[in-house]
Amino acid sequence: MHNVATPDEAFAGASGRDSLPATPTYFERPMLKAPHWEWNVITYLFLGGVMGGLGVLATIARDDRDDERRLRRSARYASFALAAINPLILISHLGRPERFLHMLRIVKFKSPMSLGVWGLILFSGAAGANVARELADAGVLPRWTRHFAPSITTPLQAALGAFVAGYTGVLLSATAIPLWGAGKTHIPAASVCSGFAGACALASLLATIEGNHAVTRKLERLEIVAGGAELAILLDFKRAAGSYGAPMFEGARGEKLRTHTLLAGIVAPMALNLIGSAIRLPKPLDAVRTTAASILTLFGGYVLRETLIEAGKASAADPRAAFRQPR
Amino acid sequence: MAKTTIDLTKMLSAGEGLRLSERVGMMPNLASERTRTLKGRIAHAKPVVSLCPYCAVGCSTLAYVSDEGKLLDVEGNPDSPISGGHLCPKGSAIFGLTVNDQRWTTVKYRAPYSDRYEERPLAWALERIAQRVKETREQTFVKSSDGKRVNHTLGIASLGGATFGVEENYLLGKLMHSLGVVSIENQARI
Amino acid sequence: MPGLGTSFGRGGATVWVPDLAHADCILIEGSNFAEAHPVAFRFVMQAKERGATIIHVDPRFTRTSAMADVYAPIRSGTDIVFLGGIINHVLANESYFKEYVAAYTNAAHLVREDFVDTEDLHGLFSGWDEEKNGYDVATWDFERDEHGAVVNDPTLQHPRCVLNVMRGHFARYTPEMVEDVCGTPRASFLKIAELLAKNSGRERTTAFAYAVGWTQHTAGVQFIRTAAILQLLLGNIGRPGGGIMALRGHANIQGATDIATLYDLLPGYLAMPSALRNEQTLEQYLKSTTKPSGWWANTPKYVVSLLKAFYGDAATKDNDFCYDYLPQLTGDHSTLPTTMAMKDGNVKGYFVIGQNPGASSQNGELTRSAMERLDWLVNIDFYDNETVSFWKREGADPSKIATEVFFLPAATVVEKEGTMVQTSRLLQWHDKAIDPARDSHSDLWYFYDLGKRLKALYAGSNDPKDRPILDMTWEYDHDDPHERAKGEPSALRVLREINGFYTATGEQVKAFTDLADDGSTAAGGWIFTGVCPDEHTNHARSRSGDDSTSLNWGWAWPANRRTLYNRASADPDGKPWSERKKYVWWDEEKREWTGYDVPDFPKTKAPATPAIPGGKGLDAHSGADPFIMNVDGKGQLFVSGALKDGPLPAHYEPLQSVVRNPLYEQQSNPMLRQWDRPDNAYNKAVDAAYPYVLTTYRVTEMSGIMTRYVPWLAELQPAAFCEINPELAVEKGIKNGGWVTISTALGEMEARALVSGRLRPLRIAKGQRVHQIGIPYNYGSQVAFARGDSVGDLIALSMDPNVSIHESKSLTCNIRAGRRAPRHSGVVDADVPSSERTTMGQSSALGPEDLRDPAALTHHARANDGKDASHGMRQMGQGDRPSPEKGA
Amino acid sequence: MSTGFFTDTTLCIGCKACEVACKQWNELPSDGYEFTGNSYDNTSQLSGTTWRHVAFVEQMHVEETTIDDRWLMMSDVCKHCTHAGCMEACPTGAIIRNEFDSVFVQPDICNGCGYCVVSCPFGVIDLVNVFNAEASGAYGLATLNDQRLDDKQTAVQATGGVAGKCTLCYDRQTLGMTPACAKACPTESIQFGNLEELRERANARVESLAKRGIEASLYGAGDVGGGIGALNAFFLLTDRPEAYNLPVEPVLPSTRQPAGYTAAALTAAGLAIAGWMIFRNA
Repeated sequence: MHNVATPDEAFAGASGRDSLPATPTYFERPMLKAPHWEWNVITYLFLGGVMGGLGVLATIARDDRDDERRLRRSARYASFALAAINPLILISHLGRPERFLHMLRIVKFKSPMSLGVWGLILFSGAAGANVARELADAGVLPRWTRHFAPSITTPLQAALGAFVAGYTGVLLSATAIPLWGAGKTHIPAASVCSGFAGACALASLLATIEGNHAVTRKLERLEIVAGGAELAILLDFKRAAGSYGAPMFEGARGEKLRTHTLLAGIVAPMALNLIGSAIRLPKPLDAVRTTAASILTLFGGYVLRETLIEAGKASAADPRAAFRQPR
Repeated sequence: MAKTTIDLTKMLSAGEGLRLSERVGMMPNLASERTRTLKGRIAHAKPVVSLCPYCAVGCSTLAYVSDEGKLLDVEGNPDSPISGGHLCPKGSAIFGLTVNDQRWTTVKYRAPYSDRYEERPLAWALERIAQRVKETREQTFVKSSDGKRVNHTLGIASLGGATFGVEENYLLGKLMHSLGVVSIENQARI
Repeated sequence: MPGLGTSFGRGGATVWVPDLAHADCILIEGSNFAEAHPVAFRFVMQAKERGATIIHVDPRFTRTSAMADVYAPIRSGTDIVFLGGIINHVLANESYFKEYVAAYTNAAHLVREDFVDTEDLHGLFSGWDEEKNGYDVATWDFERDEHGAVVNDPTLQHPRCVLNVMRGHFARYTPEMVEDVCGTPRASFLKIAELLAKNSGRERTTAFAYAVGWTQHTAGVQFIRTAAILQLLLGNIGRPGGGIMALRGHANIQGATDIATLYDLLPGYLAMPSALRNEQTLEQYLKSTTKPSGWWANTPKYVVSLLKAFYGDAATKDNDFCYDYLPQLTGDHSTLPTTMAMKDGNVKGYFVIGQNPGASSQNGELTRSAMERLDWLVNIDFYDNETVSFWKREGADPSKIATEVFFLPAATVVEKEGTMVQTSRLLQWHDKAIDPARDSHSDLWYFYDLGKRLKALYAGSNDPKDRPILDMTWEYDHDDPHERAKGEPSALRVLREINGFYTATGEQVKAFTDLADDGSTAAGGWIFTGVCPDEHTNHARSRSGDDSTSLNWGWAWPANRRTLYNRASADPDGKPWSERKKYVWWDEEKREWTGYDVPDFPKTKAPATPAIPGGKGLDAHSGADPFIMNVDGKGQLFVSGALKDGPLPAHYEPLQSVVRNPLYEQQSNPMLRQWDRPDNAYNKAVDAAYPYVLTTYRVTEMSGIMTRYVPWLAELQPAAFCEINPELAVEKGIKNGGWVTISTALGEMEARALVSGRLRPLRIAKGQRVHQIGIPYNYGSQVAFARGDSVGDLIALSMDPNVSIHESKSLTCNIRAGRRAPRHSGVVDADVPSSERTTMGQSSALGPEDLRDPAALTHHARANDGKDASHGMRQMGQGDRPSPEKGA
Repeated sequence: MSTGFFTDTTLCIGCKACEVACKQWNELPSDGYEFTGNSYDNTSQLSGTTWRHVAFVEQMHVEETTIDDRWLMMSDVCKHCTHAGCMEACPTGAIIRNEFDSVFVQPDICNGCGYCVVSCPFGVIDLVNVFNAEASGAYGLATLNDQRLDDKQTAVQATGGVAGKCTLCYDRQTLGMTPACAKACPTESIQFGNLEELRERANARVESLAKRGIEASLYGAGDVGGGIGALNAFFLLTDRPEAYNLPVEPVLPSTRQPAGYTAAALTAAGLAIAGWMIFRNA
């Protein structure tokens, strides 16, 4: 095609475009359709991760330690609450309540959305059963109701929780959006980490409110691990994604990722948490520190999802990335 | 509204439910009632042979009409040796030309010096037009000019004819010539 | 159509559209075939798939060019040079079809000795009268013997035989000249010339296709003449896969010419009586219009039958069949002069039917402001449009416009029945599918109703001037009770009247050969006689097509012939020129013409039949004269006297051109007609202020008001745009997609820029770089989903001398980035008393869309616009013959 | 029977009859009236309400020769993939494969989640969200609002929209009719029929074009790779796929699921173990 003035070239002078694109594309038109997802889906994904992480925490926590006992209870309540809220957020995205029911017509193993919804429902069931158990233990419900929640629901909630947290990543990575596809292992793994960290943060926050300071140390250590893993995964994602990663890691969005997600959402709470485990601060100050760390982590979790979605939209608009889609 | 939830209950009800196992898995093929009974809207419509009104190639069209006399669809007539059932974009849009909420389907009248149109009854407008034609003709009719019989009026002109039919041209011409109008023109010159 | 009509005999495309598939080569020039006629273009594609070479010559690289095997750019308006160059090439290389030319054309006729060619008169032919500003065409004739018969030289050796006169005339049209004038690279031109010659002859045929890209020029008829000459030389007329395809623009353009609503024509190409000729009585008129030999010897039969169809029993032999009921012409009453007359206050009432001159006419502002001077305007259409709403256009002040405006809602094609004539002269009937929406009615209904009302208004009048209205037969009630109840007339009854009937019995006439001049037959349009040959038959409704000539699909005038002059598809002896190109031939056993088509020749006239010198009608032709309409039965290479601007085509620059005519001293067509007045200002030729060529066209997705409201079409081409090449865009700082303003002496328009390499700058003589700018002619700025300024607002009115067609295809302009200034139109004529203006106008405040610029409210400039200007029209001389050549 | 489209771009004259015929039959509104300046392409893309889209690619030489100037045109459409990303992604079962082997969106089932939109490797399917009173005014003939359609309620669903794309005129096929676009196409650039026959015809076409010196290739007549398989709507192209805005290496998104689930599971397991250890060692 030498000597051929492509539309780009022919127009370059006329439109005052500064540099010619490397590969001629179709008028720089996007080849792919961008996601129609806004705050509600971002929130749905974020809360799904937190909710799932809480389910795991509730299982890790032991009955015979008071602090962990209380953690388990608050984690169960919180994850059940989120499991109740999340479908409402999804419905707000779908437009009408009965549309959610269409999701229940089938189970489709190849659709992360389908599996995720069923996972969410089963998780809600397990969470509900476990909440019932807590309520029975607390005497709110008659004690015999405890029998309706078999002991299997505890590990089940953990397993489903892990799934729910992970599926929010697969939901993105198993799409045609080049950026997301390039993160086919990173995004699910990072989602799980973010979910765990978020769960730890939320649990710490609740524990701080409750005055259950003993457990916050444990949670914070786990949060450090999850945050560290997330950081490592995201950095590796940047490396592995190469040019597909540009919409996420470069430019203004990359800057936001670095300052908001990585620095404010991961590094800062990690540092706060490390301070917490290294130095014993006065109680009120420590509560502030924990609260700050938790809020930053949760903020980081939301911003990660937001960045992923927004960068996904930008990635969809890049025809060059879409011409050769990541395997 | 209820219709959207019916599918779920139907799926779980007897018969449907039995085959649930087939439908759960990798690639379920769950056709709804609407899908199973889907038929093009012209299944029982009457095709009427018409013509494309745009360019002069003369593509034959089929206008599908429902029992109630409503236009459902206009598409190419495959029997035509000229068009073979094909149509260009304009021809494919004849339906949109005809059924269009922008179309003016009533008389619009603008009085002298007015800044707006008014709706007027058709019969009123036609009678007024006839009177105005007569009035102008009376004012401007010339029987002879330079000693020659001319029997014409230059006070009335008509433009149009290439977008309507042969018979319409003929009647317009016959009427205008009988009125003595000579400036009878159409798109053919334009 | 004089271009085709004077050459071959009939003003219609010679080609049956599907037959294009059988061409070996197709030259598309003056037409954007694929875009303007996409469905017919499938036959071009079929030909291409069968191995034919498709050639497109056009100022722009269009969707047609994209499909062509060979594309050559050309400077708009120089087609005579391009085609003349091919004629010169063919003559110089002796590659014309010699047997065909010798037998079927007037190549052997000797031209009068006193005829002087443009070669010797700097671009003028002999007979130019500077004072009269016109030609005396006497010298443009053939040498005749003492009996008036034309002198021939069958050896083609005589220097004054037509062939040799042509050799001299076209000698100047060399490949170098083509490159210098047209900007077409020499290699491309030579390739095309060779392709045409190679694909013509006994075994192969080449077809030409053109459209308004040739007609809308001040020398448009001569463009077509050049093509006709070339096709005659190549022997492609009347043969399968050959001919000249005139692509008409609108559904019934052909029908509106056949059953004419054109000022100078009566139905069937009969001339409108004119006071400029001596046609006061029927006898005088027939004498003036009847030809001694050829088919037009039958004129009296058709005229009398027409009068009987119009005036029925009132038309008798004693009263000249009411001949004096017909009005007489006193000038050019075609649309452009009428617009000028309207502007000058001489037209009071205007019917505009299915037409939007407010957006589609040239000099749009003149057209729209002319309507301000009307007493009343009746518009029949589907949608609001720039014509009916002229009084609220940008800058206009409705409170000062006295025109009473009526909009009558029209029925669309599916809401009515009737016949349309397509581009191959094929009559096709369409049935009615649904009732018209609400108050909408067919145009037929409106005309019928108006006729009835006027008859009632004039009832009892004794004034002779009212007799035509009272005596006009007007009985078309529908047979269907449902339709009759709504007052719908029967289109079939009208078509039957056009077909003709015996006045005594009411029986349908079967063929135009049965028509008589004694009042025993009535026929509203003799060329259609045969379409309804009996009470039960309507051939226009025949719907049985086939892969060949589809003689049972619709009905083509004349006499259902598909390819015209098809006698020429056989050699003089009546045998096919070749097996491959067999079409119509003489069956010696049955002693008749036979073939795949209805022979365009007397069925039993043997090839060997000699011509009878001085014979009447077709007796004057031999059995080997295929062009039966012509006086001599031959194709006319040299046209004697019938055209106003020359017997042979000569290149003149467009009226508004960027260069001096490189061929002759004569810059533009000496016979072109123009109005030099302030409201119709022209760009001067070679004016540095207007250095670019401007050409106009339409796009596939749009027609006009019939598409601009259809969302499906409007989204495809939503705005007026302007195509310019990247080089010019860079020079002018124009951004693709941005706004540009294009200007001429007449005014400005704005459009969106479409920067494209498809508009290649041309290099012409002395290395001059010519930029061509293209603007589609589909938009109007007032209404609809797709809109934008109309390019018509840039085009001053000028006309071709033969058919009064405007020049819209080759103009000059300037261009700049950015949007235009608001318009201050709405100039009001002084006839309305100012007191009345204020009182009538007080209550009506202007809408926001009426004025873009509040300053316009106080702007009363250009009052009496053009009123005092001299009429200024040059060349208003009247034609002495009907001129059924049409554009669009 | 498997049916499909063979779109031969060498026959396309860019008239856009396919776009209009499709909208007419399927009663789709316009997508707005935006002048793009991108050659003659003002609809720009396939959308939820534009199911055929004609791409225009101008390749004009800068120098004076015109010999190799090209203006490529291609009518794009849903590919009806053998393994369709949209259908796999659809959580409601709204997207099904019908008896003609085409991928069909059931508008009465679709809940507008939009997951199919991001799961199409060709960027075809999109949400339709102009079906409300306000939009119909802006966009003109929103015929799904037309009272003549008894199922408009289900078709329109809600203001949230439903996914829309080519149905391969399922409702016409049930009547034995050719899809609207293929029927309208004046030059038969769009050919509809039995897939096997279409593929044979397409291969023959490539050979015959090669004999004329025209280099052409088929896109989607065979496996396009990435796990998608062959396309039921395939194309004959005379330039690289990217020139027409087609992906040269499309990937079926679901092929990434195993890796994703595995990574998620391993991470979750790792963190759970870490948590377990942290809780126990504290």
